[in-house]
Amino acid sequence: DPALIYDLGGKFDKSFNEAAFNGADRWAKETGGSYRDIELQSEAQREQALRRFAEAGFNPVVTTGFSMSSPIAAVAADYPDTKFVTIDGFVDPAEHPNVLSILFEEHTGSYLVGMMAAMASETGTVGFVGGMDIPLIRKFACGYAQGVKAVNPDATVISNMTGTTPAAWNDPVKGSELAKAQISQGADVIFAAAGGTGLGVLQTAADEGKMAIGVDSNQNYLHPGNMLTSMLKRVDVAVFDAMTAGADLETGVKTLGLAEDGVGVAMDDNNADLVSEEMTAAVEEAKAAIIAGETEVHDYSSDDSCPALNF
Amino acid sequence: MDLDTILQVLDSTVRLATPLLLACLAGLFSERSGVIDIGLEGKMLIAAFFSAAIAAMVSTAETWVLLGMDLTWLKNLFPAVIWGMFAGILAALFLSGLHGLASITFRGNQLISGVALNFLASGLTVLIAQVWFSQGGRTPSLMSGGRFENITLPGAEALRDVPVLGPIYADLISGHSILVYVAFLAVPLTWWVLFRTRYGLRLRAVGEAPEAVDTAGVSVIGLRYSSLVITGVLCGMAGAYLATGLQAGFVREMTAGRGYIALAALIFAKWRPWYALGACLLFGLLQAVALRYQNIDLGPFTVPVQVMDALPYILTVVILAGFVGKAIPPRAGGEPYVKER
Amino acid sequence: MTAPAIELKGISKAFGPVQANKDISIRVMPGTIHGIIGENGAGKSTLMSILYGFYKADAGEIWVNGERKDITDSQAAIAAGIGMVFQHFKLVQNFSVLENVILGAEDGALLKPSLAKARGSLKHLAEEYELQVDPDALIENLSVGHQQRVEILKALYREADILILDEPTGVLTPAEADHLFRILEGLKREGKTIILITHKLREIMEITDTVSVMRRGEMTATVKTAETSPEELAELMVGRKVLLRVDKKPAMPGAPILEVENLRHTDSHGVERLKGVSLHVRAGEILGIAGVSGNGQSELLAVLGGMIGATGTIRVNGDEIDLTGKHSDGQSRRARGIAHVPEDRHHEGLILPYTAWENTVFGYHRAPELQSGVLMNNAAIKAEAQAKMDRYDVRPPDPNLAAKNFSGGNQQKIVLAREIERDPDILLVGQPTRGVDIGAIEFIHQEIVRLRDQGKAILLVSVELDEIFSLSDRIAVMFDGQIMGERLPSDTDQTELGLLMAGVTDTKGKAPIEVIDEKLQAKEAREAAQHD
Amino acid sequence: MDKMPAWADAVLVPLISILIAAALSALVILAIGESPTEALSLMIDGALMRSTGWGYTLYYTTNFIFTGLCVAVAFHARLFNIGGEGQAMIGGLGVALACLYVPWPHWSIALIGATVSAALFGAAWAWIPGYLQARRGSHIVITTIMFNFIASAVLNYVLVNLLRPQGAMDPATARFPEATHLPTFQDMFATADNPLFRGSPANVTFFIAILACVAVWLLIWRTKLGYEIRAFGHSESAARYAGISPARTTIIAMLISGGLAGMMALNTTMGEAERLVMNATEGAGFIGIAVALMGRSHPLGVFLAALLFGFLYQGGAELALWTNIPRELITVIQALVILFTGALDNMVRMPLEQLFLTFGKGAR
Ligand SMILES: Nc1ncnc2c1ncn2[C@@H]1O[C@H](COP(=O)(O)OP(=O)(O)OP(=O)(O)O)[C@@H](O)[C@H]1O
Ligand SMILES: Nc1ncnc2c1ncn2[C@@H]1O[C@H](COP(=O)(O)OP(=O)(O)OP(=O)(O)O)[C@@H](O)[C@H]1O
Ligand SMILES: [Mg+2]
Ligand SMILES: [Mg+2]
Repeated sequence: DPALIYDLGGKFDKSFNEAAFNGADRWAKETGGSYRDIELQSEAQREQALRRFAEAGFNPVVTTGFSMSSPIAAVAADYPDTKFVTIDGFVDPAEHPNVLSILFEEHTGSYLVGMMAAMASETGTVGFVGGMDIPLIRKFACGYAQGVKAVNPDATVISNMTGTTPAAWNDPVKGSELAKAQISQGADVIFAAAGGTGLGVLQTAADEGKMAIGVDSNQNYLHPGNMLTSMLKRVDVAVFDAMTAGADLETGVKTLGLAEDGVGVAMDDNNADLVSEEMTAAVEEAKAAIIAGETEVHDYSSDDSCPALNF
Repeated sequence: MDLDTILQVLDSTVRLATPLLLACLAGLFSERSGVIDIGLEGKMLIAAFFSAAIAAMVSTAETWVLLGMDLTWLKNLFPAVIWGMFAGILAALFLSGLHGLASITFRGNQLISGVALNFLASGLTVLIAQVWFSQGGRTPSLMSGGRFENITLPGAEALRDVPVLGPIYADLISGHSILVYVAFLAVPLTWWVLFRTRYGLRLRAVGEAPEAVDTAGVSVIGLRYSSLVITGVLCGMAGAYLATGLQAGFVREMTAGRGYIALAALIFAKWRPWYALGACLLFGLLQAVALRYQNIDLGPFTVPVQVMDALPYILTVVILAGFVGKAIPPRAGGEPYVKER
Repeated sequence: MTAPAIELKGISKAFGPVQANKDISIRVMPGTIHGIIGENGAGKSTLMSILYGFYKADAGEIWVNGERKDITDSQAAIAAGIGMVFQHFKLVQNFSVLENVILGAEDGALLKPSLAKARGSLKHLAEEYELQVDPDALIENLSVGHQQRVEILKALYREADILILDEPTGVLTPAEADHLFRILEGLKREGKTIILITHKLREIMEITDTVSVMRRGEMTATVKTAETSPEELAELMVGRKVLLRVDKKPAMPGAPILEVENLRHTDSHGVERLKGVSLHVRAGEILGIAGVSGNGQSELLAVLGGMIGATGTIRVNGDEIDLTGKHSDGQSRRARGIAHVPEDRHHEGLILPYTAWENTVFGYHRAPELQSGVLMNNAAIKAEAQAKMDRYDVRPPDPNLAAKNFSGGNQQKIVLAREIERDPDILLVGQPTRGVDIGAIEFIHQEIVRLRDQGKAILLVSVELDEIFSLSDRIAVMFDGQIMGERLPSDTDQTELGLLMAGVTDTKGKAPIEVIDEKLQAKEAREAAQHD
Repeated sequence: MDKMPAWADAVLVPLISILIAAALSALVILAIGESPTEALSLMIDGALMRSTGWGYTLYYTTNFIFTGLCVAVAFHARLFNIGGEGQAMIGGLGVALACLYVPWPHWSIALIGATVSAALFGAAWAWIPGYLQARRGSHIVITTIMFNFIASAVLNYVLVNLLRPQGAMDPATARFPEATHLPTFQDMFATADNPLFRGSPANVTFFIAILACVAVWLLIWRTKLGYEIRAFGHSESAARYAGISPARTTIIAMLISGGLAGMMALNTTMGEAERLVMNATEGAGFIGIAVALMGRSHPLGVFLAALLFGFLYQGGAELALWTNIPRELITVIQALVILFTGALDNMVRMPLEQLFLTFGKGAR
């Protein structure tokens, strides 16, 4: 059986971990298989959970969150027969042949929603609300800003981080206030990449009749009519695929981008009215261009800087 | 800065100050009676959860049937959000009762009881949420009936065009949820109760010299418990405001340290109601400003976002260290009342 | 025959293992003043607190005016017409007099009418019983004597017919005490019943009609005052014959060892507590400082002992001492040969949870001879403690017992042993016998005199005029942070000292109490102004 | 005479309190539809019945010993240091700087260096609240709480902007060099045919924690400084009388307290993660309060209580692994333990005292 380890945010974070859960759940339903999962509570448990699952014979052991890569690198060699998957993390395949690293090109997905935001915006000002100020979130913000500028070079991107403590992921009240602040500064589309805090952002945007963009999972259903789209990060697909492959999982490094549909924009009934055909076309075009390598989206984490946004 | 921006910052200040103010007044009652309460955070949190949870349940329930009796009429007496608030208040009262049991009846350490209750609230809310809703320690998002609506005060729209005062009235004063007005009205009310009524006289006395109250034939224990009841009610409203006024549901740890800030505000306010209003508005303002101006560019260097984020805490420390002067707490605060050693 | 105003039957009360009252029965007839005397810790306060509903008796009945009452709390006692002035006042310090008076006896939920009504009756009561106080003054700005008036007013405002006063004169000057007794006589004339607790035999003889004696939780006798004598009462109190005087030879003073000039101290509220005190103590001499508590004696001791800072000069053996800097703490003073038996052994002289042996080095614990390497030499300290305890007859002689488990007298002996045995040049002693039983008092007085005869300089602060008289070679009187005058014991009497204690240097014309009141009111007003 | 023998107060009261907390926890487990007995056996099995389990239990225990001692030392001076969390965070910074920027020849020397650095950083962070309490009268409870928040902001800034290796996602430092890696229990005790403590994080820091217990015991009960700290804690006025400076004692007690909290970072940062991550402390600073209380601020008691909480943590992790019990259950259990051993202890003590009194009287 496979096992799944969620990162500290917990299983139901309405975005990243929840996507992993959804993937596993779908796998269980479709195949009738069963799996074990655990929500981590502390740093030291990372390694512990890996070992316990490996010892108990679970295979593959799928993990979410970049923080799992170090522990996996530490334990992988002890369990050569177990396959480990680190989603968002990177483990050197040369050293650890039994590890699959799955990375997402969040910046390209964010670029696309940025384009949509710029096109949907009437004021020429759009917002971004991040959770804790960490590089991953900056990567989202940077891709988003580039997308916005690509459509409208004069557009203003207001970017805010919620805070510096882990509480920043769970403070919807602050999220609301940030959204209100951005709206008052003219923003009419806001992209929230902030876990539980993001819920406050989406809520406020809906309350104020503005548009918001969800993250990770498809969050369009939360406020139909006010959700422009969601920046999908198909963690669910990654988990589903890994579990389906089972013990025969192919290891190495997989980067999931637009081409693999690893990231993308969510289109469904809930946002159909908000997305113009023109928008769809532009997004498709940009997507193709990125896949083809014609458009280059800068990745913040490659050099810790962003051409389109100041942090 | 133009008037609009100022108004928006102030508007945000009002919203952020409201839960602080309710909690701060809650702490004021408790500490004026001689019971130190660092469990404000926990009370708010548990109230936030139960108000959201019950509001969600009531708003989705079509009928209420209990032991075969149809109680739907009862449910329809109040909107879901009010039921939610009742539940939140009840939950906060439960923690208040525990605090009273520990610190009044069993003369335990009040600080420790507070710490324990904060832990308890943090664990219980998520645990129950998980068991009830299976959404990872979250309540379902509340629809309109489950939330406090913003109230537009009479004439707000009509007066909007009056220069300066119009926008102030329409944007800043009008357009908040009922609990904001309740919180602000609670300030003069608290003052009046404390300094103009028999109850207030006794309450202040019991925090200063419980033995004087006792020998005057008034029950120390009764007074202290009664103050904790008020504390519970106010914390309950603070929690309800967070989850069903500002937000549309509960998220784990959503109080995010506001109980502690309220406590700091209380000290800053020297345990006085009007000062409490000022202190909470100041802290609210600090947060509102910190949210809007994250990286302040000062030419040669930029103030990093972390500094703005920590600013309210730093300021609290600075204020406590320098500007409060001698904040003399109620003399009997923190000490259980023991007659026979 | 009329029923007794108060009748207690078989009252017993234990605090944990301490049996404070054992099967006590007593009758108090209406319209009389009934005294209760007994040594410290005899259980007087406990008994009265039970009558007032503050404590709950373990067994026994309370009858008021011939009716059995179930007094479960003070509310019930008040309803039964009982009022009590506690030994330690039960006032809210930062409330006004009026607020304190109405607390618990308000009329209705709003304060305004209550306050107005109380203001009226207070005025009335003040005129009727000579109980003047400013109704709007804050308690913390009032002198103790006035605070006591507030307590009496509180009881009268509640229309008490039976008034209990627990050691009311301990905090008063003799003139104030006389005034209080006049008030009590007045109340008695009105038909009120008064129970007066004291351990001063003189007062009992002066004012009471009947007197009950308590010893170790038991009621040993109740007699008519007219039919007894101080000696008999003292014997009943202690259980054996006692010497009421200290034997001592005339002093042979040497050179001044402690010299104090123009000492000033301002407390944290901004009130000046010492206003230029100058004095000196010579070798082989006891200088007694008399005064009502709260007039700066405590601060004088604290400054000399290094507990608080001050301005001015202090010289020890001619060398000046640092009053504010690095060397202004207790340990530096001890190094200079100043030992200090503090006024309050519970809050200053001892760490109550510490064992006796730990307490025997308190304040000297940094002395190099007590260390072995980086650690303290506990074995040596313990051995020395045992020796000291034997020498001072501390009971039980167990150095491992926590200080809180010793009786007041034995605790005081531990402190004395610690301070005397290190051979200081100067001994500061505050209230050496407060809360100490008569047996121990004799011992402590003898030790102090012995030290004097060894040529030490001794500064004694006491509120007990008897003690001041029997020990001092010279007497200085303090009032309001100043020395009002110095007298030789042979040249003065209690009345003169009593007036000096109230700041009155001459009393031509007016009755003493009026002059005192004026003085006190002026002082209160000054302090209220300094406050804030 | 005492009301109750000391042993009863030290042993019986906490024991009964724990039992009550346990009973209530069992009820909570029942209420969420799981079996308490099964949960308990899972916890015991996972935490105590295998060496790896012990490896984790002792790892957590190490953390709690440090934070428990931190709270305990401050308690002796009647200072309520809620800031252990922040002090440990900053202590972690000290460890990271020492490990990253000093070329240590051997882990043992690195350990000493890092210990000093951790203690200094933790102490420095505790110094400010201590100073403010001593000299400016600001309430130490409030300032230490504020300093927890501020520490988090400082650490975040340092990790995100200064110490994070280029391109890394984690707000964390680079891995510490090989020479600073501490031997784990596995390194120390496992043999080829007996793979003890495999993969568990317990490491030499545990022994430092034990040493710290002994040192604190000596400090508090055998030195003049400890004498002064306790005296000050019992009575400030008496301390003043004896020439013990309240300000100085406050500050020193806070320095020691903060230093101990800072040393906790040795275990998590140098011993386990081998790099500094954002939430290395994980609330251990707060658990320290409970540990100190239960341990009656005595090092031996702290050790035992830390062991109990270590067991709760590791057992809780096992629960999370093999059942569907949410992880917050452990928080609830902790809360109950703190509530009953810390705040409601008189609920047990009062009747017990009565019992001893009646019993004692009967015997006499
Ligand atoms: N609240 C209390 N708790 C425990 N023990 C007490 C309490 N009050 C008094 N005691 C003890 O009961 C005994 C009687 O004390 P009480 O105060 O009644 O004596 P007293 O005769 O009034 O003495 P004093 O002259 O010192 O006022 C003493 O041993 C005292 O220590
Ligand atoms: N001006 C002073 N007033 C009061 N005490 C003093 C004064 N100067 C010194 N002392 C105390 O007298 C004792 C002996 O003083 P001395 O200066 O010789 O000691 P020391 O060992 O040099 O101390 P330090 O290094 O602190 O100066 C010490 O205990 C000191 O604290
Ligand atoms: Mg008494
Ligand atoms: Mg020197």
